[in-house]
Amino acid sequence: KVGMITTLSGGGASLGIDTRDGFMLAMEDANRDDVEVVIEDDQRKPDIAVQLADKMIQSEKVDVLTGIVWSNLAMAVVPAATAQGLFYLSTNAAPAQLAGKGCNSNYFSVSYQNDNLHEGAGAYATQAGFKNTFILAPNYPAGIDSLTGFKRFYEGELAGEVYTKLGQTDYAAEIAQIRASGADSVFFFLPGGMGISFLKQYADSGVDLPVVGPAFSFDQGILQAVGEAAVGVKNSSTWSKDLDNEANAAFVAAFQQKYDRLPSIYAAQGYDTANLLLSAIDKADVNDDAAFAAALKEADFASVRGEFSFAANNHPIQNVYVREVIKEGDVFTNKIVGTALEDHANAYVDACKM
Amino acid sequence: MSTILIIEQVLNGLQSGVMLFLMAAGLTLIFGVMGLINLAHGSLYMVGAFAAAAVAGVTGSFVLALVAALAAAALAGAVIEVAVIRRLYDSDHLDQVLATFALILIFSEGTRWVFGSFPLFLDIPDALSGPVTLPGGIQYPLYRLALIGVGLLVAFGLWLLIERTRIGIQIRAGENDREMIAALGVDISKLYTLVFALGAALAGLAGALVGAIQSVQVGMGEPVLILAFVVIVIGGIGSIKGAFIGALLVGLTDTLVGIFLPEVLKLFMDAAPATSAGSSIASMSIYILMSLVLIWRPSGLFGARA
Amino acid sequence: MTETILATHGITKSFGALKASNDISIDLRPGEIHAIIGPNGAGKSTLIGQICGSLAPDAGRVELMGQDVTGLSTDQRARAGLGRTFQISALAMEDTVLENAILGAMGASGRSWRFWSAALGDRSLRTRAEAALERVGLAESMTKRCADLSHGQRRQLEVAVALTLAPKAFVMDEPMAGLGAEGSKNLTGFLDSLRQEAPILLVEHDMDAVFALADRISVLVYGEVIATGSVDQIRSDPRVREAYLGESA
Amino acid sequence: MSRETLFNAALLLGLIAVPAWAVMMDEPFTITLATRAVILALAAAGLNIALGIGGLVSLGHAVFFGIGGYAMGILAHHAQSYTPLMEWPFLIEGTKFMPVIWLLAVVVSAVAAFLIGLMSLRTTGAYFIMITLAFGQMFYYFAISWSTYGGEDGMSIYIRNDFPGLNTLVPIQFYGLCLAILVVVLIFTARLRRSPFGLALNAARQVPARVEAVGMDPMRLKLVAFVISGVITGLAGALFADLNRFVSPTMFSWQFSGEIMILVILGGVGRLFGPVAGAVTFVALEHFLGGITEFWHIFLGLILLAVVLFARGGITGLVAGKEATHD
Amino acid sequence: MSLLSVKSLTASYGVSQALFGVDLDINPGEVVALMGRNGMGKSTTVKAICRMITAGGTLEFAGQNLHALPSHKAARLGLGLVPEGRRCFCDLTVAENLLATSRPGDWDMGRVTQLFPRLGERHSQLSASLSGGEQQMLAIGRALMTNPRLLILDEATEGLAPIIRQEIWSAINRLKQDTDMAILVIDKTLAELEQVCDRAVMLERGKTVWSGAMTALTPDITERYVGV
Ligand SMILES: Nc1ncnc2c1ncn2[C@@H]1O[C@H](COP(=O)(O)OP(=O)(O)OP(=O)(O)O)[C@@H](O)[C@H]1O
Ligand SMILES: Nc1ncnc2c1ncn2[C@@H]1O[C@H](COP(=O)(O)OP(=O)(O)OP(=O)(O)O)[C@@H](O)[C@H]1O
Ligand SMILES: [Mg+2]
Ligand SMILES: [Mg+2]
Repeated sequence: KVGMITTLSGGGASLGIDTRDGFMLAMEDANRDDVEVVIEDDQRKPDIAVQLADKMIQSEKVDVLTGIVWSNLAMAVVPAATAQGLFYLSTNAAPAQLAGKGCNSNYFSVSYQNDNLHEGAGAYATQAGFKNTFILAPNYPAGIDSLTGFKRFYEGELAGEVYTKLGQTDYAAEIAQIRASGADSVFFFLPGGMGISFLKQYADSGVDLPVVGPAFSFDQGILQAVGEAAVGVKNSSTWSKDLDNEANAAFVAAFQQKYDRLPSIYAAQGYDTANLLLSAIDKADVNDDAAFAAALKEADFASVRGEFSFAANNHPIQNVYVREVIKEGDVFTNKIVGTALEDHANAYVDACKM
Repeated sequence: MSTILIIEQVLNGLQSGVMLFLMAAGLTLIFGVMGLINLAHGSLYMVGAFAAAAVAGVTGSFVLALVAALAAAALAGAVIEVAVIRRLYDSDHLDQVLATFALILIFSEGTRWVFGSFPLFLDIPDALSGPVTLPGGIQYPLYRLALIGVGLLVAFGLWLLIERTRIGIQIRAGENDREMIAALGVDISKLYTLVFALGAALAGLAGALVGAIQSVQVGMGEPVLILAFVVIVIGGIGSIKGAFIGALLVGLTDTLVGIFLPEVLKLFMDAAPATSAGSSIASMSIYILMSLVLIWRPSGLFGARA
Repeated sequence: MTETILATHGITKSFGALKASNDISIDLRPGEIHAIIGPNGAGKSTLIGQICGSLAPDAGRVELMGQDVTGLSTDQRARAGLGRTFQISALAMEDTVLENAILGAMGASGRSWRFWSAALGDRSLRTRAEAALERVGLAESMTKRCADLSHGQRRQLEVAVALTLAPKAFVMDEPMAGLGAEGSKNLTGFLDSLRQEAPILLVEHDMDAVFALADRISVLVYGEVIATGSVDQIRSDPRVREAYLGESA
Repeated sequence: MSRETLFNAALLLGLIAVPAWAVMMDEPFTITLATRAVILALAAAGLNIALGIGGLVSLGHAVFFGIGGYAMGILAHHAQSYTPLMEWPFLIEGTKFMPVIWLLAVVVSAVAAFLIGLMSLRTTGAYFIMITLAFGQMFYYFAISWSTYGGEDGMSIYIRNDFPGLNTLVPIQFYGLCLAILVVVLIFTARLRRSPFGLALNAARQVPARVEAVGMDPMRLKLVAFVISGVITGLAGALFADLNRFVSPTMFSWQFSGEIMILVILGGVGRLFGPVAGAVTFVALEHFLGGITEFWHIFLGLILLAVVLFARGGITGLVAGKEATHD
Repeated sequence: MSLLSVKSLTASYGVSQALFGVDLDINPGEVVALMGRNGMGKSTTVKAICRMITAGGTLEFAGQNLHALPSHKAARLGLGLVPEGRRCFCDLTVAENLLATSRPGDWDMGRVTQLFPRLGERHSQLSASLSGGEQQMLAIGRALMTNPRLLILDEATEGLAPIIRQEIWSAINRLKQDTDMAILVIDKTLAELEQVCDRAVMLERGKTVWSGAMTALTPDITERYVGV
C-alpha cells in the first residue's frame, strides 16, 4: 500500500497535481491489483503533512510513502517516517540533510539530489565560457544550497551574489544591480511565481545577458505563463520531453493522451517513482526491509531519463542536461541542447554512513 | 556604487510604491472609509489579474484586458457587498474578518476551479515594452514609467473624489455615523455598494497592471494584501494621502534596504554573512518601519485621532 | 484662609492658536460646591480634563490635598482621591449595575490584581458597592444590565460609581445633562447632601441647579476666569450677563 | 443549567468519549486528530483571553505559538545531538523533558508578550491588529533565516519528548496530557472571567476612561492579559511541536495567527468553550471535507460564511443562544 | 390636513417594548412639544418617525406612508433631525458636516452661519474637537441645511449656555413667523418650551397620555407627567 502526500490545493498545487498524475499514469498502465494508492493533500503546510503521514501510517497502514514536493515538508515527514520503518520514495524534494548525515536505507530519492540541477547549471556556465556571472536566489535554505551547488561547478568569477526575499514578486532592484554589475551572464534559482516575475521583468528591462537557471522556472506548467520572455534561456534538467529513449517517448505520448497537456519534470519524476516501486515489488516483499531496499536500489526499471542508477546514498546517478526554451507552434517548451554533467551523483555520498 | 544606480533604485522604489498604492487605495477606501476589514481585497486583485489574462488571451488587446479587469473586479465587489458585506456593517470587526477570510477561500479555490492550477500568461503591451533612456543615461522600462503615471493619476483622482466632492464627504460621514447620514436623506447603502465596487475596481486594476510583469496565479493576492495593510496603517487608515505617502515609504524602504543594507554590512563583516544577514533584516524592514511609525504615532502618519 | 482640597495654579493650555485655558487658578474648599459656568467652548471641559489628568497642561500646577499631582496619571489621581463623573455616561454597558459599582470599589481598594476569587463574592467590595447604589436609589436595579437602564438611571449610576471611591473631592462635568426636569430636581437634592462628604467642583449649564447648589461660582470666558463669587454676585455681574446668562436670570 | 453550560458539557464529554472510542476501535489517527483539535483549542483559548475579555485583536499570536514550538525544537534538538545549547555565560544543555521545555516556552512567551504588548498597546483598533501582525512577521522572517535551527526547513525531532510517568509515544497518553492542560486552562479562564481582574479587564475593553477614573490603569490590565494570553498560546505551541515532532517557521506565519483567530471567532468570541468548539469544528471540517473534493476550500469558505451570517456569536452562539452573561 | 400624522405607534427594542401607542399630529407651521419623563419614549418616537427603527401603527408624512420608505427616503420628504446626543460626523470639518447632507432651499451656509456665528469661526475645525455646545449648534445647522418641512429637535438645547438657548428659541420663533416649517421639540425646560410651542403632547410609558394647547397645560398636568 502506497501513501502519496502532495500539494493539491492552494498556490503550489500545479506541482503536486503533475506529480500525482505522472505517478498514477504509471500505476494505471501497470494495472495491478496488489498495489493500492492513497492520495492526500498537504496544502503545502508542514504540520498538515505530518498529520497526513501519521494518518497514512497509523490508520491506512501504508508501507511506502511518496509524493512530497517541497523540501521543508519532506524534512518534516521523512525522518519520522523512515524511523518508523517505512519506505519513502521522493518524487521531488531531496534536501542535503537527507543525502548526507541523515541518509537512511529506507529513503530513496528518485528525482535527484536538490543540488544537482544547480550543479548542472554551474557546469554549463563553465562550459559556455561565462567568466563573470551574477547569481541570485531567495534567502532560505534551498536558495542558499542552490547558490552553493552552482558555485561547486562554476569556475569563473562572480559579478554579484544576491539573496532575495522569499516570495518576492518585484525584481526591478535586482535587475538594476545586474545591469550595474558588469556581469556577462546571470544564474537564478527562483521557484514558482518568483521565477515568472523575474523572467518577465528581466525581458522587459533591456538587459540582455544570457540567463541560466535550473529546470523549475522553465517547467512545462510555468512556461506558458512566462511566454516569449523565456525563449532562448538555457536551463539545466535531468529530464526533457524530447529526451531520446523509448520509455520517455511512451510516457510523453501517454501523458498527453490522458491529460491533454505536456508533462512536466514533476510528472516525469512521479512516473519514474511509480515504475521503480513496481519493479521492486516484483522482486521482494515490502515487509522484508532489507530485501525490499536492495530491490529498490537495483533500480531495475526503464527510466524516462535513460541511464539511471542509485549512488551509495540512495540518490540517483544520472545525466544533467542543458535545455533551451523554444516555441513549438503555440506552445512554449524545451529542447535538449547539451549535457552539462554525465553520470553525476552528488556531493554528499561520502557523508552518508549507511 | 554609482549615482546612476542609486537613482535607478530610487525610481524602482517609487514605482513599487505606486503599485502598492493602487492596491492600498481601494483597501483604505473600504477599510478606512467604510470601517470594514476586507481581507478579501487580495482576491479582488486576483480576480482583476485573471480577468485581464483571460481577455488578453482571447482578444490580444491589453486595453480590453484592463477594461475586463476593472469590470470583473467591480462586479465581484458589488456582488460581495450586496450578498455578504452589507449584513456585516453593524456587527463587529471580528465577524467581518471571518466572513472575508471565508471569501478568500471561496475566491481562491473558485479561481483554481475555473482556470486550473497553472499560472496564466499576461504580458505588457508591445507599445509599452522595452526600456527607454532617461536623462542621465538611465535605462528604465517604459511600462514601469507608465505604471508610475497611472498610479499618480489615480491617487490624484481619488484624493479629489474623497476630499473635494460631496460624495466623498458623504462617504466619510457615513463612516462616522451610518444611521445618522441615512436619517438625513443620503442613500448610504447605494453609496457603499458603489464605494465597495470602486475599491474593488482599483484592486482589479492593480492586479491587471501588476499581473503583466508578475505571475498571474492563485494566491497572488495575499502577500500584496498584507503589504497594502501595512501601507494604509502607516499612512493612517482612511486617508488617501496617507496611503500614498505610506505606499511610497514602504516601496522605497523595501527596495533600498534590500539593496543597500548588505552593502553597508559588508563594510563591517565578511561578504557571505553580510549578504545573508542583510537580506534577512531587509525582509523584516517594512515591518520594522511600521512598528516604529506606530510606536511614534499610534494612528499612523495621517490618521485621524483614534 | 481655609484649607483647600483641590486647587489649580496658573493652568494654561493651548490648542494651536487657541488658548483654551489661560492662567486659571481656582480652588475647592471643604464642604462647598464650586460651580464653573461659562459659554460653550469657554474651556470648562478642557479645565476638567487637566484637573483629572486626561489632558496635560502647558503650564501650571494641580494640587490635591496640598500635594502636587500635575505629574500623575489619571488613575493615580483617582487613587489619590479624585472622583469624576463624565458628561457622557462612561459605563460598562454589557455589565450589570452592581458590577459597574464593584469596579469602582475595586479601583479604590486596589484589588484589581486578583485572578482567582470571584469579584461578586468579595464581601467588602460588595458591601461598598451596594451602599453606594442604595444611596443614589438604584438598589432595586442592581442586577440589570447597564444597557437596559434609562438615561436618568445611567446618570445616577455614574454618580454611584464615583461614590464607591469615597473620594476627597468630586469633579462633575454636566451631571444634569439629559436629565428631565424631575431628574434634575432629584439630583440637585442629592448633590446638596453630598457636599458634606466631599466638596464638588461642578460644571453645569442648568442654571436652576447651579443657583440652587453653588456656594461659589467661577465664570470662564475664552479660557479665562472673569469672575468668581457668590450666586448673587455672579447673577448681577454685567459681564456675566452679557457673556453667558443673557436676560433670563 | 443554561444551554451554554449543557453545550460545554457535551463538548467536554465528546473530547473524552471520542478518543476512548478510538482506542477501543484501534483508530490511532482519530486520536491524533483529537489531539490536534485540543492543542489548537488551547492556543485559541489563550487568544480568547486577550481577544474575548480584553478586546485585544491580536493578529500576532503565532509569535507565541512559534516560540513555544521553537522552545521545544531547540531544547530537543540539542538533547538529540548531545550538544549544549549555550556554553557561555553558563552551560545550558538540551533536554527532552517536557516540563522543562514548557517552562522555557512559558517564560520566553511571557517575555515576548510583555515586550510586544508594551509597544503595541499604545495603539488601538486596526492599528493594534497590524502592529501585532508586524511583530509576527518579524519573528517569521527571523525564523526563516535562522539557519542554526533549520531556517525555513525547520527541525525534526525524531522521538516525542518525555513526561514523567507517561509514555508519550502512545497517542492516547499524549492526548490525555494535552486535554488535562486544556481543562486546567479553561478552569483558570472561567475563574479569571469572574475575578476582579476579569471584571476590570472587561470594563477596560468597553470604557477605558471609566476604568482610569476609578483608579486603575487600563493599559496595565491589558498588558497583563496579553502576557497571560501569550503564555497559554506559547504552551500550546510547545505541545503542537511535540505532536508533530517537528517545528518550522510556519508556526510563526500570519496565516497561523489568522487561523487561531478564526478558531476563536468560529467558536464564539469571549465564550468560555468558544475556542474548543471552534477548534473541534475546524479540524473536523478540514478532515472530512478534504476527503470529499480537491476544491474543499470552497465548501469550508461557504460554511464559515454561513456561520457569520446566520449565527451571531459563532457556533456557541448558534447552539446556546446569544448572551454570555456573567452568571 | 396635517403634515405628520402618527396614530397608535408601537415599537420595540428586541424583546422589550418601548412604545405602546403614541398619537401625534403636526400641522404645517406648527411648533409642538413632545414631553415626558426620562425613558418614556420621546426619542424612540422620533426614531420611529425617521425610520431608524421599525414600528407599528399609522405613520404618515405629507400624505405618504412612512412605513414603506427607508430612512433616507423618509428624510427626503422633508424630515430634518437633530438627534439626541448630537451625533456630528466627527472626522469631518464643520463645513463638511453642513454640506454633507444639504439640500437646496432657503437655508444655506450663509444663513446658518448667520444664525450661529460660532460655526463660521470654526469653519474648518474637525467637529470632534468642538466643545459640546458648538457641536449642538452644528447639529442644528446641519438639519436646517436639509431644508426640512418638519424640523425635529431632540434635546437640541442640552448643554448650551443660557444665552445661546435664548437665541435658539428666538430663532425658532422667527422661523415660525417667516416660514411654514413645522417643528417638533423635545426639551426639558418647561418655561422655555412655553415661549415657543403651540401645542404639547405628553408621553408616559410609551403612550400619549395628554395632548392640547400649550396654554391649556396646567401645573397639575405637568406635575403629573414631567414632575415639575
Ligand atoms: N483637541 C482640540 N483641538 C483643537 N481645539 C480644541 C480641542 N479640544 C477643545 N478645543 C477647543 O477648545 C475650546 C474649549 O473647549 P471645551 O470643550 O473645554 O469647552 P467647554 O467650555 O467645555 O464648552 P461646552 O460647555 O460647550 O461643553 C473649544 O472652542 C474647542 O473647540
Ligand atoms: N437602544 C435601546 N435598546 C434597548 N432599550 C432602549 C434603547 N433605547 C431606549 N431604550 C428604552 O426604551 C425606553 C424609551 O427610551 P427613549 O430613549 O425613547 O426615552 P426618552 O423619552 O427619549 O428619554 P430621555 O428623556 O431620557 O431621552 C426606555 O425605557 C429605554 O430604556
Ligand atoms: Mg464641555
Ligand atoms: Mg430621549
